[in-house]
Amino acid sequence: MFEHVLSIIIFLPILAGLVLLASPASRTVARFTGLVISLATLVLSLDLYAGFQSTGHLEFVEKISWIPSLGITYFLGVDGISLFILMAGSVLLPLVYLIFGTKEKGYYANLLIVQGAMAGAVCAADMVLFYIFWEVMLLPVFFMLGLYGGTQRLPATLKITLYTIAGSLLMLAAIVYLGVSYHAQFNEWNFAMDKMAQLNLTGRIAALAFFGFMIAFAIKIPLFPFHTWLPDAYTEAPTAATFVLSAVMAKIGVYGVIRFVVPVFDIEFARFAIILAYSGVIGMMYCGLAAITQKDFKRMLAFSSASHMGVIALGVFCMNLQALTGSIYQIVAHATSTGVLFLFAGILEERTQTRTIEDLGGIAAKAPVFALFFAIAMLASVGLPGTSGFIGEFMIVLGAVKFNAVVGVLAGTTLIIGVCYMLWMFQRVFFEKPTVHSENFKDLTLVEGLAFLPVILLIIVMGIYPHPFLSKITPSTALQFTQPSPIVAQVPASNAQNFGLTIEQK
Amino acid sequence: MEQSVNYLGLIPLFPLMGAVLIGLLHVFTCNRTSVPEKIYGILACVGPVLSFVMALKVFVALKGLPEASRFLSHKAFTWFSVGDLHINMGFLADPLSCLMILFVTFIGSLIHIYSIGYMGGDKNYGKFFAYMNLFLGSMLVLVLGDGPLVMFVGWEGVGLCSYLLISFYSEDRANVLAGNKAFIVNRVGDLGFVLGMSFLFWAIGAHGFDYLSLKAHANDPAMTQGVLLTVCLLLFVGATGKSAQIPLYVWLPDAMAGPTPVSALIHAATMVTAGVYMVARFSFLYAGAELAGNIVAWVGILTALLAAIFGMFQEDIKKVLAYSTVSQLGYMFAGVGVAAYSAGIFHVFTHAFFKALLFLGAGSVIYALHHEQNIWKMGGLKAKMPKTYLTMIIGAFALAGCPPFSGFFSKDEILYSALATGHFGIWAVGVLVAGMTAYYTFRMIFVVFHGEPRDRHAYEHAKESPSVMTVPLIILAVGALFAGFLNLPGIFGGDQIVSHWLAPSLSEHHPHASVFVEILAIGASVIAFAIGFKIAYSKFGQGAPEPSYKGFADFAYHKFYVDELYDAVIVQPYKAIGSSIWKVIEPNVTDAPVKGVSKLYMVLGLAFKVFQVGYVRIYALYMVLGLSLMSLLLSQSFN
Amino acid sequence: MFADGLFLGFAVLAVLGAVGLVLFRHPMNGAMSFVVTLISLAGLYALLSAKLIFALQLIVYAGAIMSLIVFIIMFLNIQPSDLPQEETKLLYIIGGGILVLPIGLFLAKIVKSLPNSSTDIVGNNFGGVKEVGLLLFRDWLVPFEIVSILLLVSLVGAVILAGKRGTTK
Amino acid sequence: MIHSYLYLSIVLFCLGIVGVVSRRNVFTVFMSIELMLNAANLAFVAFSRVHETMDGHVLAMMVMAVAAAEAALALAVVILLHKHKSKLDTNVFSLLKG
Repeated sequence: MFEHVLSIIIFLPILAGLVLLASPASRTVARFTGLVISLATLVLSLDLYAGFQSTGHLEFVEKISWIPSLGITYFLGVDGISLFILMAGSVLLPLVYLIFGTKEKGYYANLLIVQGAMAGAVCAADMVLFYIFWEVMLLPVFFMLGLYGGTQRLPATLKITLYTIAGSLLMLAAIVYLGVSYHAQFNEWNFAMDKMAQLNLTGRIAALAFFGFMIAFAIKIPLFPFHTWLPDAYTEAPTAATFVLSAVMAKIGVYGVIRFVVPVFDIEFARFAIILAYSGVIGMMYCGLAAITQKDFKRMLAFSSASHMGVIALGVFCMNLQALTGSIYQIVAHATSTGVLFLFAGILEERTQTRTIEDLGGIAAKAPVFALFFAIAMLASVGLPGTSGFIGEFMIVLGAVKFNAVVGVLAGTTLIIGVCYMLWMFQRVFFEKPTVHSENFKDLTLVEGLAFLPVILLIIVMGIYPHPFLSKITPSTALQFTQPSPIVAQVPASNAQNFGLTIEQK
Repeated sequence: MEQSVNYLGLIPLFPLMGAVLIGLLHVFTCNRTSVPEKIYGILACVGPVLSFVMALKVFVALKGLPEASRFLSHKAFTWFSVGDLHINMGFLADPLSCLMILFVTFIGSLIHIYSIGYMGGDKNYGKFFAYMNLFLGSMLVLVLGDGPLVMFVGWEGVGLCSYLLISFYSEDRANVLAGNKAFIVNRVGDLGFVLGMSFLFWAIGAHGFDYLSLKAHANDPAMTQGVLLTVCLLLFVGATGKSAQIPLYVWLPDAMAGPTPVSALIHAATMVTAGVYMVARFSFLYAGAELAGNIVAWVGILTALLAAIFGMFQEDIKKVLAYSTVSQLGYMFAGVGVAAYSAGIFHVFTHAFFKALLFLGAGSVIYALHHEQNIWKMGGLKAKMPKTYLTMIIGAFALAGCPPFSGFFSKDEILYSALATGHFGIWAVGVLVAGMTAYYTFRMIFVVFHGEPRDRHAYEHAKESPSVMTVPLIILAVGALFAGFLNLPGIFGGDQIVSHWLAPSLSEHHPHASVFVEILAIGASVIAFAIGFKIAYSKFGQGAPEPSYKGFADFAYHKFYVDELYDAVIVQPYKAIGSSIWKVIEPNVTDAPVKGVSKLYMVLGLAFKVFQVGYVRIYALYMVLGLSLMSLLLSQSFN
Repeated sequence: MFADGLFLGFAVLAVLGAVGLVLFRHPMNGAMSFVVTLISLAGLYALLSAKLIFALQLIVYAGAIMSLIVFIIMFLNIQPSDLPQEETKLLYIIGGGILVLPIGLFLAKIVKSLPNSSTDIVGNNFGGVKEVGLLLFRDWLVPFEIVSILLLVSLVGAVILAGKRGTTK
Repeated sequence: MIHSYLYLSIVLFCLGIVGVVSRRNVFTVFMSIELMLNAANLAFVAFSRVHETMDGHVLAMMVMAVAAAEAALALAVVILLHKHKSKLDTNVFSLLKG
């Protein structure tokens, strides 16, 4: 449709958000503007999706020299990996404006800014540009959490902000290191991501840079044991912020790993993959176990989200095509399922004025549509076949089994751990007898129902007919294993003797 | 070799569409207007009946093909395809799945019709039928799926429906807990299934991950004995979950919390036999792994024994039947474990008839007594409910394995195979269990229908169920009576139609044993039945008071405290770990470094606070001090 | 010779004035003694042939700014009780002096390393209004304008600050 | 000789610092700052004389302008302070204390 469609997707919401913040608009105007802008972005994204050629390489490239003396460019593009994260954001964010109609102007404005910044981080193909969007992304979350959060919001805000910034600074150092290395090896300045794969990085400093990136992304994902900011932040944040954090922002951490760490630090990655994989698996189990004792359903969902992110991260660390593709797919599936669950939690909280699981009950009988939608999202989140959650989870477990049998078996336990807390929560909130809080629970209004319907349908369609989606992802993920990054590509093809294969053997 | 027919996909699609239709209708109307039950009833029965018709069509089509190439397949669409992993959403009808869909749709249709009567007056009438249709669709996907992954879709789908239907009366916490238990325990099994599929895929899956391709490559060098054993055992873990075998059988007795038609359809006739079907499906793998087969057989027969022991002391009519189901499932696994796949499947087939019959009969009794399930409050009902009584008697004979009822032939086939393949221990335990089965089955029949009424008031109000419920009973009773003749062994002059029909789908070698062995097997079974029946008759035939259990009996009455054991060993520690993570580890270990850093900054801040005196000139003084120090330093270096 | 004498005189006066400023308790006395310093400095500028700066120093500094300060001191009608009790003033001054000494010595060291040059009165083309003006409006135009804006801003600020009635605590 | 001017400038500057650091009277502190500015001016003019360019003079003018602006503002602030606390002691104001 347009030549600079990516730039528009990125800057239209940011500009609109800034204008809203500066203007004395009322909340109705703010909400309406947000809705229109996010729908416009959605249309653009759909157009982008339709025009995507699935070549595996970056498409819709925009490249403008920015700081020529340092080789920094304004360089945007999407491939099969980033496309889906971009789409997840574009598809899901309009929901918020439809469902939460009575928030402050700043709430909507910040939401617009974060949407643009996330799109920017995903589309950026230049490391410096990526870093800028990465940091900008945090800012609206800081304000939303700090201004509109729950009662314990200030400590949570400080924790997430400081924690994330600490990680980002490590990443900045690592980016500078990469740029300098590139200058040293090729005698020109360049910060483009696709160029970094040619770097030949060895030695201790390379390992340090590797960990710089890994820690930054691990905090964002969040990967065990860097997840401790999450329960507080997800619980205290206003629903939209939690939604943004869990549905899209956490995924950009995974995306970062795929983009920076896997191609650039191939040697270090191969060396530490087993540790990282265990970190993912342990995080999954740890958070899954912690989820079952939560009394607050938002916090329970927070832990569940962290648990799933462990599995998604694991898919990246397994270094084979199925697991990586599964991860990308699961990113979208998780965004639609857990993201929507957080929105439902917001609705529950607004209508019952409580977040305690024990205070609720019998909602299924009072609000059948709500219960149906919730159940579908929940089933997707526990990976039931026929919903989007299964495809990704299966492929990750499949890949993990090949990577390392023990990791595979442990990863499989996500099937069990997930249902334990989810069913327990579902039983107490939706079944049994209604309580004082849930007695007058209103079902979803028509607008809300229609707003959620596309996402719910998407969950089912993605579970029953995932092929069209996967065919857009696979070329890009396949490229990750055929590019001249030799170590990763050396994972042997299917072979029964390699069940115990670990990286050390290479 | 194989033929593509696109009506195969319709078979599961009919009930699934019915489920969507009924479900939407229910969801959008349940809190406003109430749709007449008749509409739901008709809508609900259309899908299963249409599916049954299609199944018959498939049967006819298969019948028309030469024996060696009896395959019909339909690839609906590419499900997903990543690298070597190509999964089609495809369906495969071969003699095995054809047999399964025939009786699944047949019994499913009957139970749907029965439910129209049984569920009458329930406010969630529509929801019930939506779930039932969904279940039937999932079950058909499970059976018709052309590869393990498609089977897994149905596998989990039926699990979900089982969960939803067990917790159907969701206002009661116990029911929902039973549902949770079923789902979670099944999930433990599913873990095994998924891992088994993963290992299988990495071994031989690259050439296509459907049964036919897998079967063609089952003897590839990549499929070493170790891998084969791992895959078989992991898949069997899945089967133990779904088919309620040791150690995962605990969910099935609790699952009786659901409405009785659910117990009949899901927890007796169809879903729980999915594990047996799966083992038979993978017979090309199990045939090559004798150790895995032995483990399957022993687990099966021990489950049969354990469940029979529990069944002898139950007081809830549905629990008795539940344990008998577990026990019969054990037989089936013993059958497929000793590589007598057709015998196992044949028992699945006959069991579906007589167990569905028994459950529906029990449902009829429960319906008549206004949801009273304790057999010690019943008695003397044979006069009040003659049709129910007669049909249940037929079911009981079939279950107990009395010749010539269907159960006798299928059970005998299994025991004979065990004996013929030299599994003497399994055969001996099997015969023992056969006797126990006869005992507890007739104990239940006698207590419920014979003797004096124990609860006079309930007895007065009891009356025969409406014909929408009794007609299915009669049809099933006919099945239970005659289904066995379909596979009449040679010694009785039959030619084992079912076994021959199934032969192209299964990798089995029929053992050849002497006539003496055959007679020994039959004789032992008959004698075991006679003894069991005799004991039951002498104790309960004329009515008996509720016994009090002591010693071993009490231990068995409490089901060996297995539930309590699981609770103490698995559930409580699980919860304890969860809460210790949240309350102890998270704040004190994982979050400690983060908190440490913030503490460090706090301490440093407090230390530097001393310098913030608040007087302007003191700040100026600091500035001058700094300048002064710098000057001192610089003048050192300044020449 | 005469110029050296003048320099010496002005320098002594300037330093004495400054010392007086630091030592006097009452600000009025300090202001008067500071005026002495300012006028002495004006003399020194004259000795350095800076005719315009000499004039400005007298008119703007010693004239306008100092009279403003003196006016304010008188406007506030300061009583001795308003003044801070500075018993340890001398101690502070001595301490401050010690602290400042390294700075002074360091600066002196730098000055010492510079080449010395004459300060004889130079001719008509130096330090006059014309020369300074040309430079000011040609090379320094932008800073000049910025300074003018600064003056405006401070003017407005002062009006607003001083115009506040004591409503805020 | 130019050195004498510069030495004088240093002496005045140091006296200004001592005044700022050791006195608590608002006016004295303020005038001490003016003293430092004047010391700097002297150095500017002296250097200007050395190089025989006018830039030092221009800078000195600017400094005067800034001093005037500062005087206006600072005195306004002093008036406010006196209004609030009727004291001229800098120690009265210690809001920055940690």
